[in-house]
Amino acid sequence: MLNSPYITKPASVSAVMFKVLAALLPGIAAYVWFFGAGILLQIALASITALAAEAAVLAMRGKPLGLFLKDGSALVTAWLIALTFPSIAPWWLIVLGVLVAIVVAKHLYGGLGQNPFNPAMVAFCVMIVAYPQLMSQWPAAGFTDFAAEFRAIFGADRHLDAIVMATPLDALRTVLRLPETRATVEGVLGSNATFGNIGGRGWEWVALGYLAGGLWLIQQGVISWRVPTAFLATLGLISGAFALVDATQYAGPTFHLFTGGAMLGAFFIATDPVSGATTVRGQIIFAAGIALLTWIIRTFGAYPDGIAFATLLMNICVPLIDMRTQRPVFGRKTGKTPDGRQP
Amino acid sequence: MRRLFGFWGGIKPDSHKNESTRLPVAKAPLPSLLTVPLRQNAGASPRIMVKAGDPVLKGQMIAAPEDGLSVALHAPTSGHVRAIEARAIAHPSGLAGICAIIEPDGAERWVELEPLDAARTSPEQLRRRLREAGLVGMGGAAFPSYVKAGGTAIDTLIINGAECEPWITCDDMLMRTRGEDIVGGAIMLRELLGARKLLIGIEDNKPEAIAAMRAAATRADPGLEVVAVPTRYPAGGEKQLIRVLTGLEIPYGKLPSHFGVQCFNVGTAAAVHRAVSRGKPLISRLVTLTGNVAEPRNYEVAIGMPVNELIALAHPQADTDRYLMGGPMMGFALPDLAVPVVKATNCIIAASPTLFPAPTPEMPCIRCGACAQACPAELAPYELYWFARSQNLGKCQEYHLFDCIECGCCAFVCPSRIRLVDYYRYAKSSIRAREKDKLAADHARERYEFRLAREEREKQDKAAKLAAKAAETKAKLARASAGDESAPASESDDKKALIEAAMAKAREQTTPALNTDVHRMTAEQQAQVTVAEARHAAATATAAKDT
Amino acid sequence: MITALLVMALGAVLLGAALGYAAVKFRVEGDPLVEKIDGILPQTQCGQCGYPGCRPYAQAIANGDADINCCPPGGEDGIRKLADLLGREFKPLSGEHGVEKPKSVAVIDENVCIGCTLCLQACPVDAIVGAAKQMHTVIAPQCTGCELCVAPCPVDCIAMVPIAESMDSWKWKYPVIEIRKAA
Amino acid sequence: MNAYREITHNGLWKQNAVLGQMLGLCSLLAISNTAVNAISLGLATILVMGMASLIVSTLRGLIPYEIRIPVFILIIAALVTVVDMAMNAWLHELYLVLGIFIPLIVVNCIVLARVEAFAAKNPPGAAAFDGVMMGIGFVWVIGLLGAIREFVGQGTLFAGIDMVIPGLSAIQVLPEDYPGFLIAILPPGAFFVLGLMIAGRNWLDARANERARQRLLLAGQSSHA
Amino acid sequence: MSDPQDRLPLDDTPPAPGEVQRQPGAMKVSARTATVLLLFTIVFTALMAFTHDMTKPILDASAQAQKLKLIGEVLPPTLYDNDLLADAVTLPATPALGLDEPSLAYRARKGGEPVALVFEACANNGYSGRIGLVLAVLADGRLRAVRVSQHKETPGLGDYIDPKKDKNKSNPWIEQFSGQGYDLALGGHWKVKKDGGRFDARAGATISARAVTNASGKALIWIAERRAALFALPAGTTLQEKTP
Repeated sequence: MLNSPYITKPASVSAVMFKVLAALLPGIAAYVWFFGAGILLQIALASITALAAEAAVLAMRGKPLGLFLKDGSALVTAWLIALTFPSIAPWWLIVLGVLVAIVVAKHLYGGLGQNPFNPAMVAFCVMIVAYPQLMSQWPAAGFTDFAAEFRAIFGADRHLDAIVMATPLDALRTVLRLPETRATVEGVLGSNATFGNIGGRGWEWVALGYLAGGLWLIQQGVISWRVPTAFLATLGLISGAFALVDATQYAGPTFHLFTGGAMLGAFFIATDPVSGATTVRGQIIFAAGIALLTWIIRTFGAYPDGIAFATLLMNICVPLIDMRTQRPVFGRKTGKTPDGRQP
Repeated sequence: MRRLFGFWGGIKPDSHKNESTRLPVAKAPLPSLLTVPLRQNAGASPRIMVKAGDPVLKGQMIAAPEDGLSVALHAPTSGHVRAIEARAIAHPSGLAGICAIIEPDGAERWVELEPLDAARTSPEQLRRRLREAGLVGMGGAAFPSYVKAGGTAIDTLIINGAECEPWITCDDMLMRTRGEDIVGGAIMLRELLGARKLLIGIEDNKPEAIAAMRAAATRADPGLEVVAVPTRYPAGGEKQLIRVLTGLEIPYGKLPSHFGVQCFNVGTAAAVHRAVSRGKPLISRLVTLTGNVAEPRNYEVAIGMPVNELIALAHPQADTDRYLMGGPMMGFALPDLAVPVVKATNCIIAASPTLFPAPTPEMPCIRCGACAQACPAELAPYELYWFARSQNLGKCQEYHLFDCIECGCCAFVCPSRIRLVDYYRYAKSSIRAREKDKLAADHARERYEFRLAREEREKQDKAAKLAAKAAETKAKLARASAGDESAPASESDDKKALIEAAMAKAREQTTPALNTDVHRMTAEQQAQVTVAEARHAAATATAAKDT
Repeated sequence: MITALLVMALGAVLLGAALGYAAVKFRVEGDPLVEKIDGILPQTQCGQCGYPGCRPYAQAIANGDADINCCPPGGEDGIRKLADLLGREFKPLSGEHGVEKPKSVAVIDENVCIGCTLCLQACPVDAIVGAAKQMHTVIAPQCTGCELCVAPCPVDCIAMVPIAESMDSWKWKYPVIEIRKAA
Repeated sequence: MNAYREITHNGLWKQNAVLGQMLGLCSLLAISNTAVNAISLGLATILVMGMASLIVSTLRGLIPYEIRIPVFILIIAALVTVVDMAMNAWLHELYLVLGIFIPLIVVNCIVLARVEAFAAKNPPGAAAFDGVMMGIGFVWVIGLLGAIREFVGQGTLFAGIDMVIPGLSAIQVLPEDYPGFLIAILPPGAFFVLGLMIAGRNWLDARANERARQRLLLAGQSSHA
Repeated sequence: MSDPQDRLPLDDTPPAPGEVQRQPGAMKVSARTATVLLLFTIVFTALMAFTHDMTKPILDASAQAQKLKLIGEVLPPTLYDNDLLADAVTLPATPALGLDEPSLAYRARKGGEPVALVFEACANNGYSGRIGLVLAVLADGRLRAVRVSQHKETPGLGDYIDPKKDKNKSNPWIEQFSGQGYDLALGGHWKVKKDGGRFDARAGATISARAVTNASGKALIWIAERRAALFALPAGTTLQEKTP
């Protein structure tokens, strides 16, 4: 016999997940425009692998397939992996990454809702540690030859020299690291025609696409405005502060916000409810922490973009954050009674 | 305009109130048999005063209030008592409780009524009247009203007409039709409590009720304020309504009276008025009959009327699959339709799969936090769910599980369709059971240790006795060998002294062994047997009280 | 080599002396752990664990002589709590000490009782009243359901009756999650 | 010899230092990037454990309770130092790889735990046997861990065997152009693989328990019938 | 944590000496524990000291061998016949070598004729930290070989500068420097291709390669220009730079 309540609001996990997927579309469109349709191949590849892996693991765990496959969480993970991996990475790299995400990061921890780490970010970290070279080969902006991209993804022999280009983040770090060249941020980003003036040619438009999708998600009530705001504000403030101190060695906020995975991180990664903080204050701390760590890793670390590592580091802190940011419950707040009487 | 306060969380489900307010209130016919459960109030059962075969009059007291929290119980109509026996009663467990089965004679002969003039009656007497008229809170908790109507100084009296749960309209109809009674009862309660302010809070989705109450209030006392509060479930929860009207937050474990506020349901206020100025005990109430029925409306129902006979009045549709008592948010599905309507029954809803669809399967929690946004107790339901599910009861308490009012908002909004409240109910009753077990275990340990001490003492007593006997024999032998018969007195003195010495020694040995328990005994100096008995009796008494 | 030896020897003498001194001076009397373990045990005093009561069993656990899964009345729940307290791994109830049963009380069939007082002597919590040649009865609220009175009864008049569920003892059940096989 | 069988079972499986008690993880995780490194450290640990258990058990009558821990540590430290120096002298290449982790055997909880829990309470024969068995339990786990990491990470087995036995060479299991799975050889890989191994052990144990329960149930039914 | 299984029925001695009921005074106990600990210490320290004395000569020899092995990687022993380790001069702290401490340069000779100089250098702008290099420069000013002696480059990305980590075993990346003359460096072509030089670097991981290339080029110029002076110095002395 069922107990009360007997009525529920029409809402479901899958509705949330499919809205997230829809919100990624503008960013993907910009990606295709600037970097070719290869990314679509990767998304398809990732989606098929994710669904197959999810189905296989669910079957092994004796869970109802239809129910969980429909929840859409595997697809969200797959799309995020496709969008964070280089779009000209060989096919097996993305397949392996999705397998790591679904099998290890998600189901070994207990499946949907139980994973302490963001599966897509686990996949990114594992793959960049395991195959740093392949994970650092990004397509050049404006190179939209689908055949070449197809060969890069599926071909046995990869001739990449023509289409590979360092991302603005990579270029910036590499050049600033060379003391003898006396390079400045402006010198690297501004003088080079291949880079856009804001976040790197092409990349800034992809970031804008993510921003648009993210704002729609906030409007739909799928994600809270606090997380992206805390993320972008922290990243903007810290990069702005350092740029003020020495603009030749530290890139400013516009660059940091519109390059790499900043927008994707702010609206689609830091907002993952499962692995993120849940309390209101906790969400702000969580997102700000990711932004801060991202900037530190981008500026001083050994790997190109820091979002993935920063996310995992903050994922570890989530139980502590959630525990320490519990709101006082009804009637247990101090000094809240209007006439001064203490409870 | 009174300044209103908000409360965190809450939800706005479809209200479904119009269905049952189209038709006026009707009086339900008397059923063939009335089943009056003995215990209809929170606290202790009253003591039954009638036996099978006794004739009863309408309004006659059939059970008298006992010590502790309990109120009287009355025959809802005239007739005679068929039996006093265990019957299924309205409770989610489906367990049976003692009921008086009354067969009506149809004459509806009232017992002699004794109306009181509230203005000339002492508060003490008024409170006794409330108790003897069987008044309990009619919002659902069934807490004895006489307790709430006395005691500490009250500043603000709140009459709760919010009725926030969907479907239920019995308070709405009561306010529309019996505004005078409610206002009259409210003013009596105000005088009884010495309250300065009297507020009547009604959700703003009941404009007719607000208008009716305003009219009644203006007629009776212009100082009385009818406040329209924003419609949001659970604004009718006592704590939430107090918060909305006064800004005060009553924490768990505290009573509103600690903050100078007291809150009564509109139904209770009306019943107070009837009980005092007409002398009528609480033997009937308004019940909303709605849901999947052809003729939803409110009925005035005698307490004890079987639900199945009541339902038949409204002609339920064919696809009705179960009946809910109470609202859809906090009510429960009736395990047995023969159960009677009780003082706390406000609504019977016929449920069909279309109106209340079967829940979709539970998905894992994704910690989206929607439940925390909806929780009016400002808890972290997702954490509580996690701990309750893993049976980590200690953590449940750490996260204030008992502050949960089981309003169901969290389960309402959960996108994973987790039946959160079920977990909290389970955890709460487990914690209560565990605490009971712990008390029982402590008690058993105490008794066991006492027994060990007693056995030890008995052994030593025995040894002492043996020693004394040995000494006696020795003395006898010595006397025999001396062959001296000239000094029997001194001999016996000698013997007595020996025995006494042995006894003293034995006592000396026994006392430390008993020391562990002595501090709990009442009379240390008493002979040890008496002590033991007294202790035993005391232990038995506490055990009886515990259970 | 000599220096090494000397340094080590000096350290040894100092440390050895300090440790020996501390061991005597700061000796801890009593064992708070036993109290905690005893607090978890159900206090039925039934002896199914092989010890003469709950406390001796608690002592034995604290000493490491007994395993934590020997208490049938405490059940899996009790073992879990002990495992938590002692930082050990949970083990299922060991079969040799009996199985977990529903909570029961002893009931004496008063028509059969011959008043032999044997059960009175067996009851660890003095929950049976009576005297020689008089009928005995069990004070149900005091009875821990240890069954120790059942065996000594020469006429087999004591039965263990499971406690029926009442409105006061009724509990909400653990929610059963029914996930429909949606495939 | 039932007792010795039980010691063996404890050491290799039931109370296995790594999988069962999660002891000695520091050196275990750090040095298990190849099978040869792992097994070499494991062998050194066996040596130390066997000898330490033997010595402690032999001298257990002489060791006052109050200073047993300093004495145990002293004995273990001395043995480790000897092994360390010997390895430095005669297996220098391997010593360079194992480096800091040989001296760290001193603080490897496995050794002290066994000495305290077993050797101090049992006669020398059993104690030495227990030490060796515990050591073997450590070796098979660390060896397997090393082998898995090496195999997944670079597709070989026993790379660097020439450091221990000159003349032997590594086995190339996977084709030469295997891109490798670098993370397996890096520290995170150690955690992944060890986690999977512990999960595997728990799974096997759970299955064995379930079977035992089934057997018990069956036995109970047949005895009732 | 002692499990009951730990106490096997093999032993007849009392389980723990602490449980004995005697209660001697604190002083007496300290004296006893101190003595026992002292005895154990002496015995086991002696054991350690003995092992130390036993292994010391072997250790010294293997330290020597270790150094020769590193040198052997850049300069095979067949190319010289002198006692390399004894024929060393000290180089002052030199920015051109990337070193801020004095270092040694070993001179290899065959039949008394100068063959090569073996010395250390350091690239300070690697991806993560300094990259230690060992170079051998032939008497004609060509680089014999360069090896990375220590580095912290990203595994799998920049660590191919170390031939042991280089996937391409048959033709390791670092071998491309072997045999190159210092005129190449003077001509400004001792750079990675990306910077307009002659040397390859792997796509996506040029920082480590660039660091090694630039450092070895600078070191080669510096040494090659001073090779005559270095060979001429008596063994054990320090090279004195004339300040320009």
